[in-house]
Amino acid sequence: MEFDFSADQKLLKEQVQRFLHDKSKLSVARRVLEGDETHAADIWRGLADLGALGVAVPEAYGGMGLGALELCVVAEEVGRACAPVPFQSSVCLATDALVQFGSEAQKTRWLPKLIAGETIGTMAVSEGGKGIAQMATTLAGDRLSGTKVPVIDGEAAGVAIVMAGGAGGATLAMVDLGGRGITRKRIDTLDPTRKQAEITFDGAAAEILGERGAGVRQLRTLHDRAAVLGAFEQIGGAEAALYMARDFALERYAFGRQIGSYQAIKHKLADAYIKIELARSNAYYGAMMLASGGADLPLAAAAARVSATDAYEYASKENIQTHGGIGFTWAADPHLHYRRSRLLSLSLGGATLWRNRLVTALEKRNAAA
Amino acid sequence: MEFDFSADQKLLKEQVQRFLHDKSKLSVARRVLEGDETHAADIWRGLADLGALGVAVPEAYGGMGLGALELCVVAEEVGRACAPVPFQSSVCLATDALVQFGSEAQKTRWLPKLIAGETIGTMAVSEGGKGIAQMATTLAGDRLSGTKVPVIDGEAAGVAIVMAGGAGGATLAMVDLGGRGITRKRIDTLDPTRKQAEITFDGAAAEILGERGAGVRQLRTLHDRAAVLGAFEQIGGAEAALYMARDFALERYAFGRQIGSYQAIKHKLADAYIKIELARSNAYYGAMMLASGGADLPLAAAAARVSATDAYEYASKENIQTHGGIGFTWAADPHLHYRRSRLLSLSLGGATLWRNRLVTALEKRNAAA
Amino acid sequence: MNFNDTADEATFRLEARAFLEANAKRRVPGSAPSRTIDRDDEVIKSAKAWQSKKLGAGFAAITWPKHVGGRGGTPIQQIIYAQEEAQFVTPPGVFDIGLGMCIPTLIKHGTKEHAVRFVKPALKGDEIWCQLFSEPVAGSDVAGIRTRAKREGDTWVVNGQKVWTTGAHFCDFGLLLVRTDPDVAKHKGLTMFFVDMKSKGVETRPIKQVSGGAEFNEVFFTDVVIPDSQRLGKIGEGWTVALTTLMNERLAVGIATGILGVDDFLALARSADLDGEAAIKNGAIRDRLAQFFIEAEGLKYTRYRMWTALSRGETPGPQSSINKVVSGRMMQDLGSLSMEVMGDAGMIAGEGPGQGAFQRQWLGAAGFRIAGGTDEILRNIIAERVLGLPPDVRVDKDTTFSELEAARSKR
Amino acid sequence: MNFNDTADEATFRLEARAFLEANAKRRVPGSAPSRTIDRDDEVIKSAKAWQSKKLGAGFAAITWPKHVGGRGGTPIQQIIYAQEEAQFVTPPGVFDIGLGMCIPTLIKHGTKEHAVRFVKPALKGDEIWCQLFSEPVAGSDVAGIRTRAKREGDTWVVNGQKVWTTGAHFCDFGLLLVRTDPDVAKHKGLTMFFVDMKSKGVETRPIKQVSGGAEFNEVFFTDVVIPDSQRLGKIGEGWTVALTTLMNERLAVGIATGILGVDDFLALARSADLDGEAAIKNGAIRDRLAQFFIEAEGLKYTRYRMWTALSRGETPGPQSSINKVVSGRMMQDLGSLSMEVMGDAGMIAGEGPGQGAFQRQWLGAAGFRIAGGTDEILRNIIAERVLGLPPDVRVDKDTTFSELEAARSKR
Repeated sequence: MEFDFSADQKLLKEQVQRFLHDKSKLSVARRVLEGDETHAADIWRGLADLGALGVAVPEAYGGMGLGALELCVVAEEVGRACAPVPFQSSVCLATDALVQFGSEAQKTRWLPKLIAGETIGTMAVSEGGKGIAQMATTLAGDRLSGTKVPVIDGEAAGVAIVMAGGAGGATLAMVDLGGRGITRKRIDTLDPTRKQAEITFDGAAAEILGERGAGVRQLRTLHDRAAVLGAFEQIGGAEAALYMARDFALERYAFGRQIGSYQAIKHKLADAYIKIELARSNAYYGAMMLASGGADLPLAAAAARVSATDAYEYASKENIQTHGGIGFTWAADPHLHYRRSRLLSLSLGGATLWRNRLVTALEKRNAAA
Repeated sequence: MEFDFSADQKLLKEQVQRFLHDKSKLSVARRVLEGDETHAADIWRGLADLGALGVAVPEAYGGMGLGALELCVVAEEVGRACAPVPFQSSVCLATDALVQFGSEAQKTRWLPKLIAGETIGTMAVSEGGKGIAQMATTLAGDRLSGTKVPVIDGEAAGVAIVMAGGAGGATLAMVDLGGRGITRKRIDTLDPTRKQAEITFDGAAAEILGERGAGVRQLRTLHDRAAVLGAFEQIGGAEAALYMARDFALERYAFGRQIGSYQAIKHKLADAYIKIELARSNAYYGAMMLASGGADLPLAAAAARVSATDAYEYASKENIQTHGGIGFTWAADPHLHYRRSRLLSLSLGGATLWRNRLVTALEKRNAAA
Repeated sequence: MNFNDTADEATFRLEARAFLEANAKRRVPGSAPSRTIDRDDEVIKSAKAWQSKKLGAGFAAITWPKHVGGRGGTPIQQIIYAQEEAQFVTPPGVFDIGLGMCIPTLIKHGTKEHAVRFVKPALKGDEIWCQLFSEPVAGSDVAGIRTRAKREGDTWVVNGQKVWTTGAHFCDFGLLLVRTDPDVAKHKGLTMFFVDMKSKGVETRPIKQVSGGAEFNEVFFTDVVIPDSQRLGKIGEGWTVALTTLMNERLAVGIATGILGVDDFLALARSADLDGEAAIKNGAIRDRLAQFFIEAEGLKYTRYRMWTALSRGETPGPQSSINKVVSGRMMQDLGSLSMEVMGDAGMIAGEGPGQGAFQRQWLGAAGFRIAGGTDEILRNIIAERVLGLPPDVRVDKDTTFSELEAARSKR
Repeated sequence: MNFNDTADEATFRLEARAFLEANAKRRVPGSAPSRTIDRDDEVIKSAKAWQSKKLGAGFAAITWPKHVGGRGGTPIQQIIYAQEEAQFVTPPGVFDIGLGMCIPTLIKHGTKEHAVRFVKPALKGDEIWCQLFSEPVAGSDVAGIRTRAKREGDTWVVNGQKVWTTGAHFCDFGLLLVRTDPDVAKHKGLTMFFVDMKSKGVETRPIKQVSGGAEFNEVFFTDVVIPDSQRLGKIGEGWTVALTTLMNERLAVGIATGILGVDDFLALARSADLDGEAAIKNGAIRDRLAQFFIEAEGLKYTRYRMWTALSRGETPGPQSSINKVVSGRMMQDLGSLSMEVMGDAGMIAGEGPGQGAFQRQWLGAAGFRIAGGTDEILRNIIAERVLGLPPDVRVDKDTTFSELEAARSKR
C-alpha cells in the first residue's frame, strides 16, 4: 500500500508552496482583483522558472518529464494560494490538450512557449451557456468563425483550443490568438482574479487538434483529466479557507471567550475538515487513475470533482460566516476564496452535471463487473 | 387576514388533545407495538365517541357535518399522540374516498359504521412496490382477484378500497373484507403500532367506487387530500418529538451542565423548530385549499407533505440523537416517533415523488398565469 | 381561513392605495425595487420630500400614538400600507432606522424636551438618525464595545470607533452607546447618548462590501464633545436603553422584497440547458426547486400567520424569528444553483442570463446571513427564547471589562 | 501511488491466507458477515476454539510484543490479517474488547503478577473480558460516574450500576471504573479495578435495542467485594488508567463490514419503480447516489491513506477520526432513501425487497451515530484535537463531585 505522494513529489510540493507563500500572498490576488491586470504576470513567470508549468510535459518539449501526480501537487498549491494566474486554462487544459492530442508539429510549436510561460493557453467552448448541440461557431476548412463567451483567461491567452462545429461535427481547433480576424472584449465575472473575455472569430486561421468530429469525445477526456487537477486546486483553496477561519476563530472574542470555543463554530469547521478529507481521499484515487491511465478515470475524476467542489464551496462560504461582519467587507480576504470557489465549481461544468456523470460511470463499471 | 383556525376549531383541537393526552399515552402505542393487537381499540372507540372520525362527513350519514379544517386539527392531535389507531387508513383515505366518490347506496351502507368506529376502512393499492402499470390485481365483473401488500391496517379493516386493473383500466373497487375469497396475513413492518397485512383476493365480491377506468385520477385526488391531513399528523408528531428532546435536554447533564446548554443541541433543536414552523405554514395553506376546494390543491398539498415529511423525519431522528444511548433502547420512547415518521413518509409515496409532483403543479400554475 | 381584509382593513387599504396612486408611480411588474441606500444627495432629497408627504397623509408613523405625531393605528395597518407601497416606485427607506429604532428609544428614555425638539423633525424627514452601537471588536457581543466617554464637567469627551452604521454619511443625529466605566462588569459600564453627526471630531468612512455596495460606514470619534443633556437614561444604564433599540430592530424586520425567488429560478431552469436538455427536466434540479419552494412559501405563510395575529389584536408568536435564518441560506443556495444551471455563463456577473442578478444575490446572501444577527445567534435565540433551553455558559458576567480586556490581550 | 503490498507484506498476506484456507470456509461473495455477538453458548464455544487456533498460528495478537505472547508484528500486518479474515466465515469477535482494550490496560497499569496470571488465558480465548465504564447518568461524560467503592480493610465494596457493557453475559472478567472519593473534583476521585464477573452481587441484564439486537447489558453491583489486589493503578488515578483503555478503543475502530452501501443501493434503484420509471433514471436519486458514493469511497481511500502511513512505519494523521461521523449519517440517509425507492413496500421490515436489510440498517444507524462517541462528541474531538480549537467551557473542573450532584438535584 503506497497510497500517498512520494518523497520527491512532496519535495516539489513544498518548493511550489514556499514560492507561492512568499510571492503570491493574497495581496497579489487582490491587486489583480481590483486592478486592470488579466493575471499576475510576475507569479506566472516565477512558476515557469520553477518548471511548474511543464512538470507533466515530456522533456523533448522543454518539460520536466514527470507525471500527472507531480502536476496534482502543483495544482493544490496554486489553489491554496488562490493564485491569480491562468493555471487551469493554460496548464490543465490547453497544455494537456496538446500533450494528449497534438500533432508533432503542434507540440513542437506551442509546448515550449507554454511551459516557459511566454504564451498563455486557454480553452474556448462556451457560447453563453448554450449546449454543444446549439453551438454556432464553425470551422470551415482552416477558417474559424463564431463567438465564444466566457473564455477564462481569454484576454491573456496567446493560443486557444476552440470547440467548433461544421462539416464532420464538433471538432477541437487550435487558434493563434495573435492572428487576424480575432476581437476580444473583457467581461465582468465573479472572480476577476482570473479575468475572462468574449472572443469573436471572424474567419480566423485555425487548425484541427486531434481528429475532425472527435471534439465531444476529446473534450470529455480533457475535462476528466482537468477535473482531477481541479480537485487538487479546490482542496488547496478549501484548506486555506478553513485555516483562515480557524485562525480568526482563535483570535476573535465574543462574550468573553474565543468564538472558536463555541460549538456552532467548532462543528462548522469540523464539517469543513471532514469534507476536505473526503475530497482529498477521492482526489488521491483520481490522481492514481490519471497517472496510471486507469479505466476507472471517468468515475474517479467525477468523484474527486464532486467531493472537492463540495468542500471548497462549504469551506469558503463558512469562512465568511465565521468572520462575521468583517468577513463581508471588500477589504477582508475571505471573499477571494468565495469567488475562486465559484470559478472552479463552474469552469468545467457544475456539480449536478458531474454527479450525474459519476453515476453513469458507476453504472458502466458495475455492468462490466 | 384570517390565516388561522377559528376559535371553534381550536376548541375541537383541545378536546381531542385532552382525550388523547389522558388516554393515549405512549404506553398505549408501546402496548400495540409489542403486543398482538392490530390497533388500540379503546382509543379508536373514544375517538368515535368524540365524533372525531366523522367531523368532515355530512350529518345525513351520521357525521358532524363540519369541514376539512376540523379534520386537520384532529389529524394533528392524532399525530402528536402517536396514536396506534387506523386514522389515516380509515378516516383520511377510506371514509374520504366514500364521501368523494361513493354512490348514495355506498355512503348509506358504510359511512355510519366507519364514523361510529364499528368498521375500519383501508385502502389497498400497493403490490410490493410495483407501479400501477405493473399491477396484477384485476376486477372482472364484480369479482376481484389479486394480492395487495402491504395494506396498512389491512388486518383490522372491514372494508377496503382496492385499486384494480382489468377491462376499462385502473379502477377503484370497494370490497367487504368480511366476504368470501379473502385471505389475510400479517406482515412485519417498521411501525407495528399500525399493523399491516398482505391481502389476497380470490374472486372476492367487489363493486366499483366512482367510475370504471378513473382509478388513477381518483387516487391522485385522494392522495392530494390525504397528503394535507397527513401533513398535520406529521406536524403533531414532529412537535411531540421536538419537545420530548427539549425536555430531555433540560434534564440531562454532561460535564456539569444541562446538555441543552450546548450549541450542538440548541441549534439542532432550533433547526427542528424551523422545519416544523415552515411545515405548519405550508400545511395551513394546504388546509385552506382543501377546505375551499381551491384549484391550488395539488401544489399546496405537495408543499405541505414535502415540508411536513422533512420536519417529522428530522425531529424524530434527532430526538433519538439528543437522548444519546438511552434513546436507542427499546424501553425508551423516541423510537416510537422514529418509526411512525417513516410510516407516514412512505404511506402516500415518498418525498422524492412528491417533490417532483410539486414542481409539476408549479409548472402548470405558472404556465396558466 | 381566508386571506381577506376585515371591513376596517379594507377601508384602510383603499385609503392607502388612493394616497399612493395620487402621489407615486406604479411599479412595472417584475422589476425589483431598489433597496440600496444610495450615497447620492438627490436620492436623500427625494426621500425627504416623500416622507413629508406621507406625514401629511398620516402614513409616516402609523402605529405611533397621536400625541407624538402618529396615526394611532394598528400594526396590521402598518403592514397593509407596506404591502401597498411595495407596488409603487418610492425612494429608499432612509428613515427606517431613525423612526423604527432611534426615535422610539428617545421617546422612552429621553426627557420631554428631547421629544419636543426631535420627534417632529424626524417624522417630517427633516432630520435623519442613525444607530452607533457595533464596533470592530464587538459584533454579536454588542456589550463588548470599547468606545470611551470621559466626563468633563457638564460634557463628555468621546474617543473610539463604530462600525456598520447604515447611512451615517447622510445622517443628522446618531444614537451612541459608549463605555463610561471600564471597572465594572461589561454590561454595567455603558451609557447612551445621542450625538450631532456634524460635531467636530466625527469622521465617517464608507465600508465597501463584497457585493460592491457601500451603505454601511465606519464612524471615528476623536475627542468629540457631547453635552450631558444629550444623555438618554442614567449613567451606567446604557445597556437597558440599548435593549429598547435592539428590540425595535427585531420588530422592524419587514417584508423581504427584491429577492429573486422560486419563480425566477423556475423561469431560468426552463430556458437553460443542462447536459443536453432543459434544466427543469432534470430530477435533481426539480428536487432542489421543490425545497426552495417549501422554504419560500413556508416563510410567506408564516408571515400571514403573524399578520393574522396582529389583525386580531394578538401578539404574534415566535414564528417570525425563523425568517432571516431560512431566507439567508436559501438566497445563497438558490443563487449558487442558478449559476450552475446557467453553465459556464454562470460566472458572468455583469451581463449574461438575468443580468447578473442571481450572482449579486449569491454575493449578498453571504452578508445577509451575518447582518443584524448571524445564523448562529439567531439559532441561539430560537433555542433560548422559543424552546426555553439554557443560555450559553457566560464567562464574562462576573468580571470587569478591564479584566476581560487584559485577559484577551494576554493570550 | 499504488495499492500493492511491499514484499514483506505480500509474504505475510500469503501466510495469513494459507492459515485461513486451511482452517476456515471462504465466504460466499455478497453475503454479509454477522457481526452481532450472539447470546448463544455454542457461538462462544466456537469463538474460543477459533481464538486458540489463531494463537497457535501467531495471529491472535499480531502487534503485541513477543514477551507477552504476541507476534511482534506491525499494525499493517494486523490490517492485512483483518482484510484476509473478512473473506472467510469466522465466529464473531468476542475477544475484541478484552484483547483490544482491557488486557493492554492491565499490562500497562497492573503488576507483573497480573500479567502472568491473565494475559495468556485471554490470548488463548479461555477467559473473556469486558469493559465497565458507562453509566446511565454518565454517557459522553464518562468521568461523571456514580458507582461507589468503599474501602474495608484489604477489600473494596462496590455498589452501583453500569450500562452498555458489550458481552457482559458471557464474560469472565471486567475492567471496572468506580468512584472512591466524591469529595474531590470529579476526575480525581476515580479508581480502576478488575472484577470477576461471577462475584456475588453482580447481576447482568440484557438491553434490548431499537434495532432488536441485545448485545449490550446493564450490570448491577450490590455489595460486591473486590480485593485491593485487583486494583489497577493508584487510588484516585482511575481516570488516567481509563484514558489508556479509551485510547485503545479509538485505535480499535476497524473496517466497517456488513454495511449496505452504494452498490446495494444502485442495484435497488435499478430494479425499483419510482413514478413510472426505474428509480435510477430519476435525477434526484442519481444526485443522492453520487453523494453516497463520494462519502463511501472517500472513507475507503481515507483508510488506504492511513494504512499507507502504517505501512511506512509512520503514525497515521487524524483523518481516521472522520470515519464514524460520516458513515453513521450515511447509513441513516441511505437506509431512508432506499425505502423511498421501494415505494410502499419500503415499510416492510421482515421480507420484501432486500429482506429488510435496508430497514434494519436504518434502525441501526440511529444507534451507530451514538455508540462509542456521538456525532457531536466526535465533531468536538475533530475541532479540538485536529484543528486546535479551544475546549468547551467546563463548569465542572473546580467543583467536587458531591457539589455537582447536589447542584444537579436542586434544579
